[in-house]
Amino acid sequence: MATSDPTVKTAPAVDETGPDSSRILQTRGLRKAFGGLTATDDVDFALEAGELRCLIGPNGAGKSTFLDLLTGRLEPTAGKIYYDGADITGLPSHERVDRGISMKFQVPSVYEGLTVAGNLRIPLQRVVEPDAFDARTREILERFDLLAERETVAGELSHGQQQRLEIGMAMAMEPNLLLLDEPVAGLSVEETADIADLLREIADDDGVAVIVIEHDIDFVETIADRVTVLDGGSIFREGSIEEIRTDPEVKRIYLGEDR
Amino acid sequence: MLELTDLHASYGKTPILRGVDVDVDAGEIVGIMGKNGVGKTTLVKAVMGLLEVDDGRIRFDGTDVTDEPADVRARRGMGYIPQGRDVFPELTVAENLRIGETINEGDDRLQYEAVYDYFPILEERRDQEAGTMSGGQQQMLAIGRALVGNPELLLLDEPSEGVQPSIVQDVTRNLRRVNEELGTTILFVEQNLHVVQHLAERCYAIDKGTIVDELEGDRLDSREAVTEYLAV
Amino acid sequence: MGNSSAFWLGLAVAVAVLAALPVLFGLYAAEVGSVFLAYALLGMSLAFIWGYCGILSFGQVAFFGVAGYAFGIVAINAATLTGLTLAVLAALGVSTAFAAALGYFMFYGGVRDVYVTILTLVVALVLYTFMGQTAGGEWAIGDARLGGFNGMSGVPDLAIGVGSTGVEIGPLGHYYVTLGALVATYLGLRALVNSRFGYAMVATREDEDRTAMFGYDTTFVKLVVFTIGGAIAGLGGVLFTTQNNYVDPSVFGITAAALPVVWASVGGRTSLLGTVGAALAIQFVDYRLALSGSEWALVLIGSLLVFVVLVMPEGVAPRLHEYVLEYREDADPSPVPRDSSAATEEVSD
Amino acid sequence: MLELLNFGFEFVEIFAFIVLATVGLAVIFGMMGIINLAHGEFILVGAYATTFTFDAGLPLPLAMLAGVVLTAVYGLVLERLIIRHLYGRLLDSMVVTWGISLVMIQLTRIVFGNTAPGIGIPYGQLPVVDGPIYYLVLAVVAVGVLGGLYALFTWTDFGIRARATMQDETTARSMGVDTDRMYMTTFAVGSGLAGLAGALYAPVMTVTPEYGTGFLIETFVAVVVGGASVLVGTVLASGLLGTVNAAVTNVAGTFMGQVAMLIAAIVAIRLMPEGITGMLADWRESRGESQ
Repeated sequence: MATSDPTVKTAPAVDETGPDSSRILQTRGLRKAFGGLTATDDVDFALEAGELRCLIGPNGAGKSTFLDLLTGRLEPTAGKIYYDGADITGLPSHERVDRGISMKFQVPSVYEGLTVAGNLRIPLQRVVEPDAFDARTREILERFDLLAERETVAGELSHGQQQRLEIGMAMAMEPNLLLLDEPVAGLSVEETADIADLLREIADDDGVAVIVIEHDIDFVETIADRVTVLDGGSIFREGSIEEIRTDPEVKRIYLGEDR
Repeated sequence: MLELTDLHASYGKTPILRGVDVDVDAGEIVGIMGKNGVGKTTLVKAVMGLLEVDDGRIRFDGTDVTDEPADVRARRGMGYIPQGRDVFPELTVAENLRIGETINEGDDRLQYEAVYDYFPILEERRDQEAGTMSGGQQQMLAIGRALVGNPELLLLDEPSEGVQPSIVQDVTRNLRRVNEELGTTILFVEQNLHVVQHLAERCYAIDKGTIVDELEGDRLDSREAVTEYLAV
Repeated sequence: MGNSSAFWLGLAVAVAVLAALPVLFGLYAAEVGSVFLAYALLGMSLAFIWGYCGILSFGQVAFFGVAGYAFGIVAINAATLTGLTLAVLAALGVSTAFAAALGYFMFYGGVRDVYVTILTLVVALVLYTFMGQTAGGEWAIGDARLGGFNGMSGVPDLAIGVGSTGVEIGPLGHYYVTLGALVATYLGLRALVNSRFGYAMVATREDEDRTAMFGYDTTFVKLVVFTIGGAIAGLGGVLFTTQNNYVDPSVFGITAAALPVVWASVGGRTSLLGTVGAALAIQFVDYRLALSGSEWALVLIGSLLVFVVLVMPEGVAPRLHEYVLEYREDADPSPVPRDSSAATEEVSD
Repeated sequence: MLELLNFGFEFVEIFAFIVLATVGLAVIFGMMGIINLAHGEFILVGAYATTFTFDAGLPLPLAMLAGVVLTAVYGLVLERLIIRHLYGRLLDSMVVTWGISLVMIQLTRIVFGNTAPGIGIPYGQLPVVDGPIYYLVLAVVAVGVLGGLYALFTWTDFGIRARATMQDETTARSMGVDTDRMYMTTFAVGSGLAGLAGALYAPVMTVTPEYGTGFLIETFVAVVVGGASVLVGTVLASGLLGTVNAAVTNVAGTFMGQVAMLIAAIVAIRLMPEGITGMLADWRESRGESQ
């Protein structure tokens, strides 16, 4: 992961200090370069357990790359990722999943050919014993309001139902950290409100830390504890939704209200 | 010139458009604004013929084109600029532009001069592969490509998306010039306040798949009136 | 369907009818029937890997034929009870190892989709070319002459045993052994696809990347499935070769390679039984046409394939299944909720 | 020196064979995402048309032209009847075209029997190397075909529109390109090229109903190794496989040459799962990014 590129900012001091144990997730000097393009640049990010954080920023700000680094779909060029006190930087995706990081993709990617119950079984059989499938399936279906669709083939669900099913599948893994890429894209106002309630509940009642990438600032306002603004691959601002909304610099680069 | 009557369309089984009525006169610049996910892209695709409508009619230049495929509509004079630009990445700039020649078959005046005049970078980079250009340059190429065949109507799907503010301003200015100098009618969908206020002469607001308001003059110039319908 | 008592009853009746065939039509029918049943095993191996894990192999005959040759080589050299038993094991071992090696190269090499399909076909075609040029006397392993396009003849019958205790399996016995192998393989695969691993397979078929994000090692899943498919095809090949006492390069040829694809496509690749039914029906018609001196069998088979893929891409059995379900729903307006701890629809048969 | 000449001649022979056998399939695969398993039987159509028109008294070049044209027309008809239902269904397209292949082989056997009239290899033997002059003609034609395709896809309206359709059908359609017609024409061009291979090799290989099968291994291996980019992929794959094949053939005979080629192909695929062109694209991308 180290590179001979002299411009790389290495931070040996970081490695010595190690992770802060009160945080569920922490990144130190995280950097990802594709050839000459730096998509994520020296990001120090920290998240408390049970916190719901929104990531916003203009297109190309490096939001998706950052998420991919957390899930292990991409390897960082430099820097460290700590999860639950342990360094997970080099771990492959499936081992991170086993440790409790779960991800929902931008486009709903349920198994369209399987029933709703069949979809849930894929993550469930990774974490619970076969005799518990039924009970757990019912529990999740009730919670995500899909009980009536139990035997429906997922490809025939509405867009909103698919989004809920996919969040349900991610939650079936019993994660401690849930990563969501634009969970309300393409949803109606009512469906968006449902998802907002669900996410708040997941953070507050289940104590799961959640990171949400989102464009819809109204949605961000209804759910976020704190907001991180990315720009050009780096953290540009971080704060409460009020601080972010009124920050003139954020308006200039992203919200664009100043004209 | 373009008449949409009671248009219904769905994405899979989810209805997206639930009865849209829009009229555009020749030479106008009309905007359709709305937040994420209210049906803007679906509407443009339906007009272009890239998506089958469930119900309603589309009339273009006095002809009912509802059942015609996209390529026939393009040859009738619709120039389309897709969201996210969608230039042909492995074709050169010049080849991309050449594809646009098919638009508006009835009119054989090609607008290369105008295109190169508005976007000189396209002439400089004629032989570069389009996929290697920046987002803003690709946006210019997408507009240039649609313009080369001298379309009667330009259809734009969120021209500001993924483009930095300075280029958005440049694109907005050039679209106004296109309208003035070539007489091209323009219909666009947007959620960017700047583009809505600086480009549109008249603007529909869309929400939950229907037109909920129509703004002109002072109301279009008023920030408060417009932001009510935008995501910001 | 798939779990209902009606299904099991139907299956039992079908097996009983197949078991009664030699009694009704005599020994000759048993000999011909054995070949069809061996083909059905080959078809099932393809339906399993294609229908349940999305791996379309055009070269299942490679494992079928390799097992046949491997059995022949060992059996001709050691035509004792022990030798023949070892020959069966060797044949299954060779075809399984061959599938595992090919699968390892492909899946761990990142070869996907259509490239897998073409590669497997090319492997079969190269084996065809290779075996075709083994006519010379130097192409003999011990007493077993490969024989080029004339093939390897004098392959002994099936026999199982050690030393002097065991059974030599005659034509009638061979029929029942093959039928038993088919039924056992079906039940085994059924149990497999309804297990945890079965869900992992189906999930890999549906969306490999997504499944990896749930912590599954999808490359390994594909390798295992492909290897099992090769083993089943190999089993079919052994039973085929021991029935005919003969194997030649045409088992690797383009026409032979097409047949499993025809059976699975026509019968329905997501239905193991549909594929078996299609294999038996199509090969029976083919046989009758050949008997009557007609040359039109291949034309018919090819046209059937084109027709079915265009008109009902999922195959005949799944389509019939839908009709049955609709009929039942019409008959009974309050459908009984299915027991989901047992197989769900898409995984069971 | 003579050995080098022999190797060179062997290479030219095999390279020409792979190129001519592959381009038709590569055009249809690369441009349309259809893998035509009946490709060998399209070649067969070209060979039969050439053989029988030659036998009827047509001069050889004209008979070959007839082979090309008839195969193109045949492809056009098949495209309208069957293939057009299979766009975007790659695996189904392979299965269906395999069915077509079975039907064609057997129909040929029923209608024409197991043999066809022979055509002698024209132009006589080369002086130094042991081989017919005709093989050099084939090589010239192969290079000509590659050049012609390059010109067609780079300079003509048709070529540019076909490439645009290949990259993004929806956008091409919305720019006024009649993509249906692009597909139809491309399929006819690919079929015509298959017919050309059949016609050119009719004097060299014995024409039987299984004639097309003789082309399959080289063809599919080259397409897999080449990847989706028609021209670059075909040329590079043919060059690579031709070199390996010729070198081994020279030492150990035709069959071992084929085996060596297959091994080279498997190694190549192990190293570049997306084919040569996939690797080139990655390489270009990484270069582009580092600039």
